[in-house]
Amino acid sequence: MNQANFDRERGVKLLATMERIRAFEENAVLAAERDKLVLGAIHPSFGQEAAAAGVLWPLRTDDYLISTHRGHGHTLAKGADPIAMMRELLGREGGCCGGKGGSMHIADFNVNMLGANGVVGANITIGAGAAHGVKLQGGDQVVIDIFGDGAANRGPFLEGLNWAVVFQLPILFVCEDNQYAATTKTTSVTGGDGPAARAASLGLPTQTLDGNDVEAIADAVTETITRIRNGGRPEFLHVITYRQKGHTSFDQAAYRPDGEADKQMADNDPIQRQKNVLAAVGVAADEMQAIHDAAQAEMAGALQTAADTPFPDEALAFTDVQDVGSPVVEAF
Amino acid sequence: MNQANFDRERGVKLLATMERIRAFEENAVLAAERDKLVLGAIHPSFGQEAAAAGVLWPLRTDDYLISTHRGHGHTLAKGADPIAMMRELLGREGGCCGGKGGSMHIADFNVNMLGANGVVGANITIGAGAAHGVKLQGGDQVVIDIFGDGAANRGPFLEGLNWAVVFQLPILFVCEDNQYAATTKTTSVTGGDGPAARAASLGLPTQTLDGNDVEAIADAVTETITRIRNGGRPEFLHVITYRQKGHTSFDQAAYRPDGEADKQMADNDPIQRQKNVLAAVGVAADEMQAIHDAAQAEMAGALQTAADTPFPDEALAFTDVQDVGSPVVEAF
Amino acid sequence: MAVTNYSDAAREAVREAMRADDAVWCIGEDLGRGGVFGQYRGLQDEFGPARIADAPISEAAIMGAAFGAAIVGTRPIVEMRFSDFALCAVDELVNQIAKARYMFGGQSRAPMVIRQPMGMWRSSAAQHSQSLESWYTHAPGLIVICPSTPQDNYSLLKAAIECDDPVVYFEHKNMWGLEGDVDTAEAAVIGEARTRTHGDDVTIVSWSQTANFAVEAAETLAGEGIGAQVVDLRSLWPWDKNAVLDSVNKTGRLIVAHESVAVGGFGAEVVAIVSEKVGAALQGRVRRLGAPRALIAYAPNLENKMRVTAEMIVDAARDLMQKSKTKG
Amino acid sequence: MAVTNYSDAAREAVREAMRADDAVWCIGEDLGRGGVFGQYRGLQDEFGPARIADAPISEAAIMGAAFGAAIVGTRPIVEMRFSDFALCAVDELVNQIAKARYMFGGQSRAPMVIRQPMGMWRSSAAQHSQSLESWYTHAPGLIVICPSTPQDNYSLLKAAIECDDPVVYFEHKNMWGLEGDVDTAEAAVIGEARTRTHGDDVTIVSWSQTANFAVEAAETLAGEGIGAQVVDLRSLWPWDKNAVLDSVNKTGRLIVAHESVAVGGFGAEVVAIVSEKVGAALQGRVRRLGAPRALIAYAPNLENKMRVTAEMIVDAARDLMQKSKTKG
Ligand SMILES: Cc1ncc(C[n+]2csc(CCOP(=O)(O)OP(=O)(O)O)c2C)c(N)n1
Ligand SMILES: Cc1ncc(C[n+]2csc(CCOP(=O)(O)OP(=O)(O)O)c2C)c(N)n1
Ligand SMILES: [Mg+2]
Ligand SMILES: [Mg+2]
Repeated sequence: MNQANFDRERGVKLLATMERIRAFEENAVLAAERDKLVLGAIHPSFGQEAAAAGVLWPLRTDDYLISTHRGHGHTLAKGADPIAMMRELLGREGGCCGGKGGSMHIADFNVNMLGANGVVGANITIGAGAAHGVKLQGGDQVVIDIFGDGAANRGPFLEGLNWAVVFQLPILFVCEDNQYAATTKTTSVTGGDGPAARAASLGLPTQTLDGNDVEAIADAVTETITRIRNGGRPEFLHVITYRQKGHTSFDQAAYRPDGEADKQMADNDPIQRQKNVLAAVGVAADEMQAIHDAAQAEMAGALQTAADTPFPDEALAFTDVQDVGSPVVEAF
Repeated sequence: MNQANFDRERGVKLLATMERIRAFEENAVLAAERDKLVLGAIHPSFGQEAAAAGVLWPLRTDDYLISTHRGHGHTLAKGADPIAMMRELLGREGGCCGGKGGSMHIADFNVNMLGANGVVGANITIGAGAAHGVKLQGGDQVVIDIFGDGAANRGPFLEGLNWAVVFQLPILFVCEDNQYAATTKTTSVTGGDGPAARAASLGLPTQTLDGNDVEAIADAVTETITRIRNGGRPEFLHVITYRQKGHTSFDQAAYRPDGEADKQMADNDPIQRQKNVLAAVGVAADEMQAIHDAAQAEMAGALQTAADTPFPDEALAFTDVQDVGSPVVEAF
Repeated sequence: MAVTNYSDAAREAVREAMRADDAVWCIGEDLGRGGVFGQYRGLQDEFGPARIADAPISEAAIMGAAFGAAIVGTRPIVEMRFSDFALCAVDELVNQIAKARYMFGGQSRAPMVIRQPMGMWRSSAAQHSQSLESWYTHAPGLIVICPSTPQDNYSLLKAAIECDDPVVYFEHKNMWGLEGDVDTAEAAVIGEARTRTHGDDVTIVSWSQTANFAVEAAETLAGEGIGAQVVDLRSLWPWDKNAVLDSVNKTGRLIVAHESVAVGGFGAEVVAIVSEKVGAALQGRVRRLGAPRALIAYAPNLENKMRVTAEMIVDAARDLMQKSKTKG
Repeated sequence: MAVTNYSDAAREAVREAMRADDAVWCIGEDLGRGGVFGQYRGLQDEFGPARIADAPISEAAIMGAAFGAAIVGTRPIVEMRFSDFALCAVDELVNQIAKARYMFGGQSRAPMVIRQPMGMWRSSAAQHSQSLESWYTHAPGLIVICPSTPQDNYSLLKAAIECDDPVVYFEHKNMWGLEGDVDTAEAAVIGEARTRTHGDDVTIVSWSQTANFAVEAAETLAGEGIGAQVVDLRSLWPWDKNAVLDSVNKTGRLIVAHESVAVGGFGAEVVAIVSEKVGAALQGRVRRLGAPRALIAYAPNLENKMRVTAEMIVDAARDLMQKSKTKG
């Protein structure tokens, strides 16, 4: 990194985003495991915060994001309100989805976050379609479509990427590769040279990045998004990171080789790495501590607020199904 | 081609297979268009006979074949009985599927032909599974799995090829590229460098062949099948040919550029090309004419026999659905 | 008021909707050449390749991408070619499209029409012939429409395109050439049945092509002095329970007839509702006609064994007439 | 005769079948680590990674490849993880597996079991909670099984693995830990219901977890002097019409209760058959209980609105008791 050109403000903001994501998820895990307030499964992204912070960095609010079951970080980085998100995880009134979706279906259309998804790979074609819609309407938004390494083995990977190439759509596909699909080491079930090779064969320009280097990701995505916005052609990013904890908050991840996670946490934690980078350019430890503390306080507060919020009105169970033939008006 | 090493017997047999395929389909089209005896759609493979004859050349009877809606040629080349096939096209007793399947579902398990398929791309995962079954049972058969260029845009292409690589299965995938998917020029809806590039990215060794050169195909497949049989690893063949007629026998194919088909028929007909090859190595015109005439006679006879065969017994409408809960014993 | 056929009536509906609203567009295989049945013929000339768009053979992407385009503001018409191929895109239709609005707490809509040509079409065999409309009635979030006449294919397709909910729209492949009067001023309300014939003796509930067989049957029955009231549901969700219940309350006899497999078919739903609501009055005078739980064969004589015909409806009505209306 | 849970009972059935027949193997995601619910725990140690095989996240290929392996002589057990994900493989299941034997004129069989963990499991939301068993009853070629007890999950899974037809096998996710006696000598016949309680006043037909709620309800009703006969269908295709009809002929009252959406659910089929066969005797004393046609929410209080409970069954029975058995 070139210290002279280093964008200190951006670096600090990227750290702050990562700290907020981590703090959000730490509190979400507490809510689930300690407080038993989150009743469904949550999929934390500990260790993957750089991908979220870096990839979302250059996006405008009206650009679109579509994400996965492991999407808290992306959603926060896109600008969603953590209180509404925490309420959603707790299934409360005022959750971003009114408590109807939960962690796996978080969406915030206010910031053009088009939703997490409970079906691996499904968001690939949907994202391509969002970009298709942008193009049909003559918009200049870009879509960022994030999915995991496991999703590269599903049919929608081929169909969605091909679609974007055929229709020349403004979308950046991001494979956030945390090396695991649930309990399975993804390389053990993935033929060939992996996601980027597949994308290239479908006609997309590809880049492979160190997914724990938030600066490098933000640099690359900034250029890439500009290119896509101006040229309207899809591209592909393979971001290699590591899932530090289990697949869900319940999962102890005992299936991993001994020491693998410890080593990653010690040497390759994206937050620590960014702190080292910032320290090297002279950002004071105090300033970084303050960022950390603020994030912790914000997210502990979000959890508290969410826990103090009532459950949704029961009548809402039957709204927003459909207008015509709605269960509110039709008995069965 | 090396005239000294030329395998005359093979060359003549390949010609004969192509002549039989063409004659079969000419008669099938007559049955459909002139005689109105074929009531469903048929998808002839005029111009693609080299792919069928060449690709199936080195297969043993106990090797497996799985094919598509455009599968008459493959099925004949695998050794199926044309009378049973023609009966099937006419929906008659004694058809290979007892008249229940028709052209799009021809199967002949006697020669390990596992079926044509009415769903584009579906046979890719099924073929991979057949190879999986062979491996699980310790067999030494190879599976040949043929599909079209259009099928390379469906999810099963990725999922099925990846499967074969991950489980290291004895299968040869063959993309028989006739340049069209129904009325659509396939390249117009296909991103990147096409089927072989996609297959390579998934970890398969690939070859691209002139699909109208039956000798070259037979050579390549012979080596490839030996490699697969010994090594148990999947490979991929992209065979580029041309669909001389419409998508179905009804289709006039008026959407093609003027002259495109005429030029292909004049310069690049696989049967004529093989005749030229054989003539160059001294096979007499008379011998080739006799092959042609025999094929014509055989298939006209098959049509006649089929037309003289009764429809299936109506009771068969309800057999072979399932054993438990069969409609024969269960009213609804 | 002009005579046109089932296919052209639908095309007219699409054309008018596309003229009226730039957000409407069509996506599917071979659409630029008119689509596999010619339902889109000529539309690309008028609207260009972006709005009458040719898709790769990627049903999952056609469905999924159209959905993505819908949630950002367009109104796609998705062409599935044969309803059987929609089975390649069920996750997209049932897990995504049908659920998104609800899961996201009302933040998004998917105003889409998914056209699924259905049904038996001579010798198309088991993968090109089936009728699965009942499946989608069981999938909350979806509307299900099955028009039986050119008029309804015009009016209901227009209503479907204008609707903000996702609509699964089943056209019967065997009716493309069916001619009839079409009044373009006639609007349809999704969920309203059409009473095709009036009669006091027996209610015949049906939809799609079988509704036309029911009308034929009613004509035959009329010749025998039996008054059959044919209620063509036209849409299966929502469906016009009142029209059915009113008719059954009058006739005291119910036949439900559909082409799809009887077991688990929507006919069971109709019978169940009627049994629950007017069971006592019905006294068991109820018959379902649907396909046996078998597959559809290629050979024409075997295929015919799967058909529900006008004759079968007539026989069922005669049979029910044996059971007097007053004692059970 | 030992006490074991629903999950372990199934694992035992798989283990025994794999010991008895080398052709049996299992394929699905994460199976090597026991599967997502631990149903396969330990099996890879005994049978190795070829027979307890880890799949990529490729539901279409899992289903399609297992089918390919079935038609060449193996007997795959396919694990779909959540029944919702099976929607990524409907073409493979319904267009290929269910139809192949028929389309190919009986040349091939697909002896497969497709395990689809179903149902609501606290706060799993709309994409991980649904129950679509009725769909597969409407797809000829398939068998549909929904066990409700450890014993049945043992006996029926064994029967399913031994069956030469493709079986869609629904285990309810909320019952994995449910304990009960399992007698490994007890064989099940697919298509035979189990009468869980005997009674003369009302017939309650159910399956899967809801059958256990029906038994609870019967206990409550017994305390009030109402005799409820709970008929646990166990398999929906084929299903035990005789057990239901015999019971209804005795009780004259019918409740069908299931977790899945009522509209288009299999309860409609049961009611329809009963109406057709014993309609007059039933006199309208029939009730269906199923979920509203809405989606399943994440928030627990909203999710609960979709549930069919023992209390609801009790209420329905009390209600039907108001309608005398002799006059309609
Ligand atoms: C189609 C489908 N199959 C299986 C699952 C179950 N599942 C949820 S997450 C997951 C692993 C996904 O791996 P990856 O795509 O790498 O994302 P990650 O969880 O690592 O973020 C699986 C198998 C699912 N949700 N959808
Ligand atoms: C999943 C699916 N989508 C669409 C179709 C309709 N269809 C039948 S053949 C065909 C074209 C297939 O093209 P290709 O794979 O190149 O094979 P070809 O017909 O050229 O032999 C199409 C679109 C189908 N049968 N299945
Ligand atoms: Mg991963
Ligand atoms: Mg082609």
